[in-house]
Amino acid sequence: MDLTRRALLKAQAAAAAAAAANVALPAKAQNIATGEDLHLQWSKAPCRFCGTGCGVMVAVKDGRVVATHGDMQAEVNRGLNCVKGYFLSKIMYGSDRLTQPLMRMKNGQFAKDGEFQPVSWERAFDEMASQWKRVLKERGPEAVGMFGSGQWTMWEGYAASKLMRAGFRSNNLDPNARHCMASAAVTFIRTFGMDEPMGCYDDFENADAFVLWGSNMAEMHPILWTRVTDRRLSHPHVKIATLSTYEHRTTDLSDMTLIFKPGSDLAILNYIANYIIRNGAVNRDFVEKHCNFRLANTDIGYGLRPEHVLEQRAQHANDAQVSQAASFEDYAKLMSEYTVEKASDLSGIPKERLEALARLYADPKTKVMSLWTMGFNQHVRGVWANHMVYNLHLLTGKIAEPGNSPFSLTGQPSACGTAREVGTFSHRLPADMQVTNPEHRKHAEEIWKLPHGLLPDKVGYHAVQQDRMLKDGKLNAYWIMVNNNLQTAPNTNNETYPGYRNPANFVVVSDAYPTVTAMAADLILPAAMWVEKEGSYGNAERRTHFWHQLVNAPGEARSDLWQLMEFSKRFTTDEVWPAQILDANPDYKGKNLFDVLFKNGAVDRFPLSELDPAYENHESKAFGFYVQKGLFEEYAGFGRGHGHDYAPFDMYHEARGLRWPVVNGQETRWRYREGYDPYVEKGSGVQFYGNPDKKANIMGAPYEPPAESPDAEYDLWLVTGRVLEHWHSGSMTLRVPELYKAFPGAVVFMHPDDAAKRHLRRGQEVRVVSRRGEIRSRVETRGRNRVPPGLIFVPFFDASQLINKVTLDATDPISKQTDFKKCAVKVVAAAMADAGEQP
Amino acid sequence: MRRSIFAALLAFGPCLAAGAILAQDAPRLRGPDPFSKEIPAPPMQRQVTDDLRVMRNYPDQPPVIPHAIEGYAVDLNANKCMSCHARKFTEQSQAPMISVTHYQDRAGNTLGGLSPRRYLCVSCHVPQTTAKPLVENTFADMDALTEPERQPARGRN
Amino acid sequence: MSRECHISSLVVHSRPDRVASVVDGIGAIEGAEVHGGEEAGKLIVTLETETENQVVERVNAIQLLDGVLAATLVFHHFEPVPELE
Amino acid sequence: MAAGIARAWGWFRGNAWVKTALGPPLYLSLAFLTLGGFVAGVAFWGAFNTALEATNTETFCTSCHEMEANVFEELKGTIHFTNRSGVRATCPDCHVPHQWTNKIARKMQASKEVWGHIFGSINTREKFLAMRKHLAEREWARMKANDSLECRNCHSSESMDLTKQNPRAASAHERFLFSGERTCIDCHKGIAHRLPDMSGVPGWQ
Repeated sequence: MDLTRRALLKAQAAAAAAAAANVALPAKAQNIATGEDLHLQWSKAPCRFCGTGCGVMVAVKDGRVVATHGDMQAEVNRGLNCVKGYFLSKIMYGSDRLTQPLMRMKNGQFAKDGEFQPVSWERAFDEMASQWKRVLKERGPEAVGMFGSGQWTMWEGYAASKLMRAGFRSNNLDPNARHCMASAAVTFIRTFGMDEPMGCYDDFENADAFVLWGSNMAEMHPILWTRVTDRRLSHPHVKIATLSTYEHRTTDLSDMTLIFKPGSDLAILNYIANYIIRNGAVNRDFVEKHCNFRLANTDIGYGLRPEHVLEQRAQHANDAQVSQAASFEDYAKLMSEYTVEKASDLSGIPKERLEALARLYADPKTKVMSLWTMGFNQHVRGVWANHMVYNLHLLTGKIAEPGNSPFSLTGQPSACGTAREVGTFSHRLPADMQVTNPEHRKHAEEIWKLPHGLLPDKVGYHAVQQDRMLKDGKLNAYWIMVNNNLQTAPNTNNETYPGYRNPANFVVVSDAYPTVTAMAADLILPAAMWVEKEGSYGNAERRTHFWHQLVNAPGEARSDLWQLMEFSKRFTTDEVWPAQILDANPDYKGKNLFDVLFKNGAVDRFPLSELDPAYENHESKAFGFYVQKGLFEEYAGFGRGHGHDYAPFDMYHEARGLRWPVVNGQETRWRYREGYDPYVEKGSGVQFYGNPDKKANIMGAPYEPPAESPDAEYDLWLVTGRVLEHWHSGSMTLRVPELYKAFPGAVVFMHPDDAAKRHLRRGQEVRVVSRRGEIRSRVETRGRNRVPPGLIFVPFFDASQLINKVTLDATDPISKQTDFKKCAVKVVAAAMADAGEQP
Repeated sequence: MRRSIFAALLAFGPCLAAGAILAQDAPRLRGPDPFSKEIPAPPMQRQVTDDLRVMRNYPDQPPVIPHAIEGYAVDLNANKCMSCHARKFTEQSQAPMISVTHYQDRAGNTLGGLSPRRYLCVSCHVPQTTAKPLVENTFADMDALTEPERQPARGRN
Repeated sequence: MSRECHISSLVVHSRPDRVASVVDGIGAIEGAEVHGGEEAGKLIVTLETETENQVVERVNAIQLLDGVLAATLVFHHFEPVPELE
Repeated sequence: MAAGIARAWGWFRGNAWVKTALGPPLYLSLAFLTLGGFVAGVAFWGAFNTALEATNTETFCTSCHEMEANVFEELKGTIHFTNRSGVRATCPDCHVPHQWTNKIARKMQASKEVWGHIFGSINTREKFLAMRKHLAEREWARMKANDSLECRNCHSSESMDLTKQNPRAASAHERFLFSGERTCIDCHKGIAHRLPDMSGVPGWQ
């Protein structure tokens, strides 16, 4: 190692430490090696991947990201990242980045059956605007839709919501968080009247027991798992219990592993409630003061198309969300059916193990943190499952205090911030308000300075419904941003792809890379990503985290925010708003939509002089005002004073994220609990103030079977999900060589006995076939996931093995969230199939 | 000089990329064409087991694992990785010792051994297969930006 | 066994009134170098050592200096030193 | 034809030697002692070996729930169950010595396992896990004592080709195995089944 190299390394080392300590080094120290430009500019940013919200430090040199490391000052991860986070530096540099709009053309004109040709932004927006105008004129606002993402920055989601609801007057706006968090979000509101957890990550250091419900944290939330294992391995009394449909890396580090039959978690949850009631473990005082009881409508169907036999047969398919007030006795009576025998029969778990689990909840001295993600949320009874775990915490009063915490983990970096808080669901407005509530719409119209009665009152199409409506030709102008829905939506071959290629529809995809979805679109818009724009994410513990633009996007790639705002300039109010509204509000006549939505005196309030001179800001310079600050401050107006308080904009560029409500500069760690939450009145102890009576709802619901179960022909359960190394559909991580090479292709995790029964060997090519479609894959009988006989797990990141051609588009009838964890398939050798055997 | 070459690349990039999208058959990243077609599954890849250290892209990148770890226990009972990479076993194993950062707990105190928060090695360190990357990654490390000639060929594709 | 070169860096939180003596103390430790941060009381220190053990030893030594509140390791990198260097 | 057979039978019965041999049991006939003893011996030896063989199969080993649900289930995910050439190890390959005297000794020890089965000492996963360290230590000790005899039935260190091993394995074998410093089980614990709590086990932490 020569001396220059030593000096170089030392300079890097000093720079890393300086960045961690937020200390500015004298210039000479940053450039120890003479003659070489060693200066790295380090800045903070949240990780681009999951909902954990880890902080990273990003080093920039010559306009390129050259290094990242875990942010020591970020409270979430204190210096650690998972392998995906450590490779963030490389996600923007796949050589097939999209750098120019591409449109399907024939003879110089747009043609649905044409080939992709590069076009200018001008040309792209011209075509797009003319298609939008055509559809609005011919079919009305309900034929226009947008599919966004929990990966949008908060202001991107906010701008999209304004453009769709106020601009085009359509609520057909939904985020991919629908596939991910909808059950959790809906149940928070049904139970507490307010979305998002009462607890926070500090619960990890305070709990005595962790119960994981269908969550493989070791792979899906690795950094939060470090906090769980840290607690478990340094405090011998701490126990981890993991419930899952197969064994995995999380069960390896669990004290109790409970492998249950798919869907039977409902019976286990109700059994625990029954155990708590029968063993006198109900915290009577807490329940009387703070809880109401309700019983849910039952037999609610499976969210399939209405003509499906399962929907026809279901008694309450159309009023699934309805529940009735009930007494403790009514609830206890329903729970009494769930004996340990019944729970054991349904789940396949030995009685002793169920009892041991129930004792964790019932013991008043054990502080329990329940954790869940997709196992609960991607569930045809996902809302019920969420309710049932709250029931356990409410019955025992183990809630809203350090260590006692029902905690919904989130999938996407801003599922909370963008999808939920900002309100990009088809039924929501900002700050937990609902489109169906006239008061809420009025409030939004006032803040947005819009004419009264402008906002549409009908719930828009949710994610799965959007695909169905595209296919049926009822949704005709469609814009997809920051997600790869053709790879990730259920039953894609039958329900998603036909809609994209339906000649009646014009489909636009904004993405950084040519994904499966982009390739099926009519127009592809190149997107800036991550630190190529100023951004904000909201993580699972209500933490809002900002970052600056650190590098420029390649070529003509532009941020989603720029795309949304620039596109709005193509419309005037006369073209998109009904005449009677304009007649009643003549001031708005003939106005440019951009001026009405964004140059409205609020969003354009902050001049460019308020930008941090150390950082670039493409959008603000393009529009002439500090766009992000204006959007954020207008949006923050919805929540301040209502329990959703955000700190002033600039504070977030300093802090490593703050957990709302932020009141008087102080973040809130535990909501609803006096002493922690400034919104709880003195002397009341606990107040679930999201509901008018300040009480939470304990919701009784039964076990109901999944939409589809294995039978003689389709004899295996299919579960799909993620792996540690890849983020969702893999469009970023598959382009990082190290991550790709770590897990280069999807496989079918299968029990060795199931493989032997079918005469299959490890590595053999097979077809995974359901009633809807099939893929080819390969058998894996070893490795990180150990599935029980009768069940297979196939990850969905691999674009060449699109497992969602096989999955079922059943959803929770209340939350409309897809169930990706339960459908029936068969697995046959590919060679045999090729030889002519019929499936 | 380098800067101008870079700028030229950027300028030409878009046209090339647009053409390539149509020409290149990359179902691994973009899905089958047409979408509804079924394509054979790629073979499962062999593990890299050559024990050669791979240069890091930047100092804080966790090194990848140059050997197979199939069947290695990392559970409540045992941590197989530490049988070679723990300080006290490195002499006989000749394996690199876990980084000293791994001795620190969440509060920043230095411990006598592996910090419990670092217990699950595979969260950050992943083995590699011999799979060839699907698409080139143009990331350039900090050294390459100043002295391209000093930049050795990266990876073992 | 071939020689190695270990470069590491740490943030040393010092009591504001003791910064000067802490800087002197660190200066006396072999391979340690202060790069700045005196005003904030958060000293940026690099260590150049031959083994990992030495890193731990030096961090401990710094931690024990009078006036040091905490010494937190931030960065660590090592590589073999070619014999002919 | 039939008459001929009857005649011959008559002659046979009439023969003096035959008479003696088949004579009434005033005393045990000499033929019984010799022939019968031989037959009984063969029968016993056959039965013994048959029993020995029958109890020396994976089917027998995994016929009880304890083995089937715990150790055998775990074996299925390992290289000793599936591998490149399809040569696989069954339970007795690793747990029963091939040499006769050692085998009989091991079989006598195994009566304790039968006892354990009858009295249900590991009839739940929890009980098995609680006993796992004890059970594993017994096997490690046995294999350590016999220089990993069962491993060596298939893996001969003399027949190893270091060029076919990865560098890490080759150097470890060179340093520790060929020098006789270590035996297989010293390093290769937990290759066919999951491990018990390894705290206190040399080489683990």
